[in-house]
Amino acid sequence: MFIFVALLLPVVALLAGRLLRPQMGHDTKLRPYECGVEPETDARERYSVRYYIIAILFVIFDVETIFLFPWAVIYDKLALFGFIEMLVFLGILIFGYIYVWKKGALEWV
Amino acid sequence: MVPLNYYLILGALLFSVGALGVILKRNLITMFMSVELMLNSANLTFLAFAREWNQVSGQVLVFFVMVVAAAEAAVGLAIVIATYKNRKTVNADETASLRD
Amino acid sequence: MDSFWLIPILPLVGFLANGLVGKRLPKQAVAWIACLVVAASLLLSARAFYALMQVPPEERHVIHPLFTWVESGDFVARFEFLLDPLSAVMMLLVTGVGLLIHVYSVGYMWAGEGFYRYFAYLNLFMSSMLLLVAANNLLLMFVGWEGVGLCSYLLIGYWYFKKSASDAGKKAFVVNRVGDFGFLLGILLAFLTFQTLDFQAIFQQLGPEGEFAAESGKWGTLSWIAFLLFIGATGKSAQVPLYVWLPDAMEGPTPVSALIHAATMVTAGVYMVVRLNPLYSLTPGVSGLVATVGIFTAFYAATIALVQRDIKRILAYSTISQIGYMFAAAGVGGYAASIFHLSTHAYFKALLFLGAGSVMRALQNETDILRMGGLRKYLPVTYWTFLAATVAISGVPLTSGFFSKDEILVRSFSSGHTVIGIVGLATAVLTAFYMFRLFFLTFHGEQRLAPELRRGIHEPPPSMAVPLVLLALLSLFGGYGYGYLEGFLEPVTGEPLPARGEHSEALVLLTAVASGLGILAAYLFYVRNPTWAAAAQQALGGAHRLLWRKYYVDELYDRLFVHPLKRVSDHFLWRGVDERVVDGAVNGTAGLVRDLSGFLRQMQTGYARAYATWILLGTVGILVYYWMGG
Amino acid sequence: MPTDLHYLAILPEIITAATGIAIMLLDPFTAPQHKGRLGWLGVAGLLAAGVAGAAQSGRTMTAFGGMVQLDSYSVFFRWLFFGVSIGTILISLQYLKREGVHHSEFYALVLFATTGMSFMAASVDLILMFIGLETVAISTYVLAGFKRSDPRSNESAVKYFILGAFSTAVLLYGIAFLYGQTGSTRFDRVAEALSAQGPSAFFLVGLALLLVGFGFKVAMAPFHVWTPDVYEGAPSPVTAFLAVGPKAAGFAALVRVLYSALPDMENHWGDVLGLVAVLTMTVGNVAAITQSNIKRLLAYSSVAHAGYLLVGLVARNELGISAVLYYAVVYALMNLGAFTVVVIWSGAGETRVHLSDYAGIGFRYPFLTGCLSLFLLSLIGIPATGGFMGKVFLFAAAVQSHHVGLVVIAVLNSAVSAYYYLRIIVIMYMQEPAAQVPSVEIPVPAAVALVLAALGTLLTGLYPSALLDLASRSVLAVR
Repeated sequence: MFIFVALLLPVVALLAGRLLRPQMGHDTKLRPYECGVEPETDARERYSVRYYIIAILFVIFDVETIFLFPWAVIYDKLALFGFIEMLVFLGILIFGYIYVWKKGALEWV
Repeated sequence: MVPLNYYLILGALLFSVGALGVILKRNLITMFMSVELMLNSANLTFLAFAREWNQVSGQVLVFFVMVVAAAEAAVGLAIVIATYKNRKTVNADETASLRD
Repeated sequence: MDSFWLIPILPLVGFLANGLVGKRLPKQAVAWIACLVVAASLLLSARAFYALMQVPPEERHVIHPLFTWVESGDFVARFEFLLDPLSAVMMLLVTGVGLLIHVYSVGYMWAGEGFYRYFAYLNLFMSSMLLLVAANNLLLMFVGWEGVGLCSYLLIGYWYFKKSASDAGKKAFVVNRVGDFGFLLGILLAFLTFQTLDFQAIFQQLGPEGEFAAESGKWGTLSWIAFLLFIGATGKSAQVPLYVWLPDAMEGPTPVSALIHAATMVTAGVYMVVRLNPLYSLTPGVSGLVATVGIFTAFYAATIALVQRDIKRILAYSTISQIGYMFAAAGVGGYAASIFHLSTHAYFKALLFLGAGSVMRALQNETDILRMGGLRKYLPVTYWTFLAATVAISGVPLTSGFFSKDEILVRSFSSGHTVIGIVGLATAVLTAFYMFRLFFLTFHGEQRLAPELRRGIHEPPPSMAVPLVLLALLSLFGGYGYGYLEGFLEPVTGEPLPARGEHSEALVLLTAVASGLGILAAYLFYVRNPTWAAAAQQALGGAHRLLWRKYYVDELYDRLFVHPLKRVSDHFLWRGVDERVVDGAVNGTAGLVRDLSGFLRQMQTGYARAYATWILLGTVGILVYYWMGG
Repeated sequence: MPTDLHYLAILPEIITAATGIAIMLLDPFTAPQHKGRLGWLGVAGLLAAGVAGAAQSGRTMTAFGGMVQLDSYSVFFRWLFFGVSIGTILISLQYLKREGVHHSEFYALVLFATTGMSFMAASVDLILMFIGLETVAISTYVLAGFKRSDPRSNESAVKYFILGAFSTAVLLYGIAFLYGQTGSTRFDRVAEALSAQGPSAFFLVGLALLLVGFGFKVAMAPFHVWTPDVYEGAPSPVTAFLAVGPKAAGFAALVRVLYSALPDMENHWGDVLGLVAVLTMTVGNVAAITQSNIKRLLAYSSVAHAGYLLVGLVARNELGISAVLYYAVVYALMNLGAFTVVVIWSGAGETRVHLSDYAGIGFRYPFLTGCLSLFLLSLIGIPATGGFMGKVFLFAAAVQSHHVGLVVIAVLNSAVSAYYYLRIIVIMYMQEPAAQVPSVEIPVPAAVALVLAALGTLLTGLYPSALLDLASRSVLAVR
């Protein structure tokens, strides 16, 4: 029963919207919204390789932080030992950061 | 509560989709995403089992897998970028000059 | 006699010295080093031999352990040498003949390039063979076994810039590997069965009190071991079906052929069978096979030798044939007779090759006997020594070959192997015929030399002539010690020879008649009426061609083994570097093969997706295997 | 604070990892012409780690909540890995300069990979094993593509990465099933659960997927398909490292998993590995016969050798595992040696890797070709070399456990293999050289590596007892 309702609901909602909304499609309305400025090129263009490098670096540093969550949850139990361990962990991350920085990967050329 | 089997079947389906993706897709990025799908299906299986056993160790493992996958993603993207620089394509079938 | 362990080591030292610094040494020094180490080994062998004679027979068994080579759980192999009558005789023979060949080589190889390299290889060859002979367990024996194979490859392919030489070297190595495959399996099976590889320990288990005495007579594990080891012997000793490498082996320098054919390498298989005689005595099935293969090879190779024209090729086939005799003797239980023939054969075959080398040297490497003739007056020393060897191998009465061949025939008949004896007699006729054909065509008759070769024919220098003379003496008179040799070997070969049967006098006569017949026929055909030979060739056209092409065995092997292996590799797994070549090959093959290979070639298409598919298919394969309950 | 954090147990790994980090940190502050110093720093770190490992030999302890086990087995493999990595760095020093990619990240990556391999051999927990494996994999993906601007190196990295990640996912999925069935990732607990429950479906699925994951790592057929392409395209020192280090590490972990965690399924994995061994040897050897690129040829040869190693595993007895350990060392020596010659001879841009490029150089470069011949003879399995003894042990072990058919095929295979190894020797010594034999200089560090490998190959052949003793003592920790 539940599954029928679940399947029906989106269909009904979309159909209702389609039937009820005013049909006023024209060119300006279909254009991508860029804060009121006229769009100059197609939105689907190639991004600079720089974005990828930033993305790669972000992924790494971002995901490493998930280790902070379990650590924080039982921090009280781990006490000083846990604190030092986390310092070592973050230290290694910071080493990586220094490396990336010195290598110039953060520069926007 | 959703039974264990549902998770396992979903995991198996995701895994198969991922494996088929690697085999059928030609875009390196897509192939790589398919591999990620496989890894995550394994993660899902792990989590399901961890809940079944009422343990956290399975969840910890998933943390590790996620981190490893992130590192892999970084390296993979870097390799794909280098490929693009060399060959101006990310089509896997066009990077096949090494063969018998 | 404690120092006998140095016998295999000294040539190794010579190899290292010449191999490492030989390039910077003058030729004299290289030659001295190489010959001296072998001479020292010879002296030590003689001393060990003498020392063994001084002790009572039951004490003639000395083991010299060097170190424990491998020890892991119940897998123990020691690096230790064994001195007993058999190894003493063999060491004496190998070093003795080897030394003469070394000395001869100094003169023969003097002019060529890479003098030091040649002697380094030669010393390594000696060392490997001596290691094989002195080894006290199967594994160590295998080291020497492979070592002689490797050295023969290096020496046969010594003139590497000649394609035929390097091909021959490769052929020798690969064919030997096929035999070694059996040998290694035999060793592994022996280890599985006896839990040891030590000769004495194995023999103990084979003895009357051992647990394996009961198996005697049936085709069981013991027979498999003996059989597999014998496969190795057919490779190393050039017996049917693995003899094909030996005739090509003449591509090496002639003294090397002498060494390979006379003292080292090809005798290894015979030695192995005799060394393991307790095993072969318990496995009559395999012994029968050994005897049959041996006598068949003897006859078969002799027929091929009848029509060949290349002096070294004839000698090569005669070696195959004579080794066949030795196996026949060992197969019928005449182990001592086998070793006896091995030793007399070493004398006259070394002499024949060195003599052939001397002829070739005089004629600037001409090897076709139809383009020789009448050399008698130019090369008297070579002529007389060659004659000595020829009469010996033909079994002319009172020469060494006569005694040893007669002994083999007596053993065959008296042990009831009448067929083997009769074929042996027939082969003796053939042997005498083809050897004297060679002899007459080379030294007698009219001169058929190319004119530019006639000048400059000269006798070899003393360093080459002296070994010839010494070997000639041995060939003629080396057969008189048999009674003593037999007694000396008794602790190893076991059985005392039964009193000679009533037919033995008749057999002596028959042997003599056989050799006389052969010689007479050769004389009639090639000296008296040379036209007969051509007429016979004409009359027997088909048969002659069959023999001349050596029964087409090389071609057959190429078809059967070499091509298919290459083809499988080419079509199924290899996408060519030069695709046109492969595509062409594939287009030329049948449709079915193309489909199949097209399917299998998917394996290395270069597409990562395809590779992932293979991995996935493999995964599914394993899952299905488990699912089916495998 | 947890009680069993014995940091000393992983001291060698800490040293290698720290050295790797130090190299990366020092890299921006090192002038380009002095990058070699960081390579030597890496060697020093590996030596220090080796000494640290030696200090622990003979001790046995479990650390980190039963994840790491310090025992003679892990010590044995640590030494092997450290040696392999030192050799790799030695042959890379000149190579990187020659190829114009002298970045010190190379050394750091080798060290990280070494850390991962070490953990693979020491782990007694599926999670740590997986992380070790991934550490190796990710480092080697980068190494394979280290010549960034070379399309071939790049393609090699792409294939290695895609397929490696693919097989990793399969392996992880397998681990998930083992965990799901047993509720633990520790080997001993898995083994307990297995003996209590018997081989249920999840166990079988887990085992199958595990075998696939490792099959990829150690290049068993049909999971070997990546090897020829990746080995051919990767920079030669990396190929050497790939063919030796990760493969040995794969075997180290595989042996540990199968014997410590899944001993009660030995018939299940024994059967499959037996079939796979036959397939692997045959495919490797048959395909190698017609190769004309020496890197590709050695790649197929490494596939075939994985097959021989599997024979020891299939034997399932003590001698078998000792033989695997023994052969892993010998294989490392001879393969590293052979690749060193390839690295030196290939010349700038690796232009001389075709077999015909080796024509007639035998007597012009006696040292190089002499060493290469020795390694090839050892790969064939000629007596007096380590390769021979290794094969004897492997085959003897299989015979002992009555796998006679398998041994027959293995011996036949090694007889066939003589053909293509020998062809290289024939080409070097017995063919006419090209019009002009190019001249190469032999860098000192690479020559040192070459001599050490050659000595090792000979020594293990002439006096195998010492190494075999060590191997069989190390095996006791696993059984």
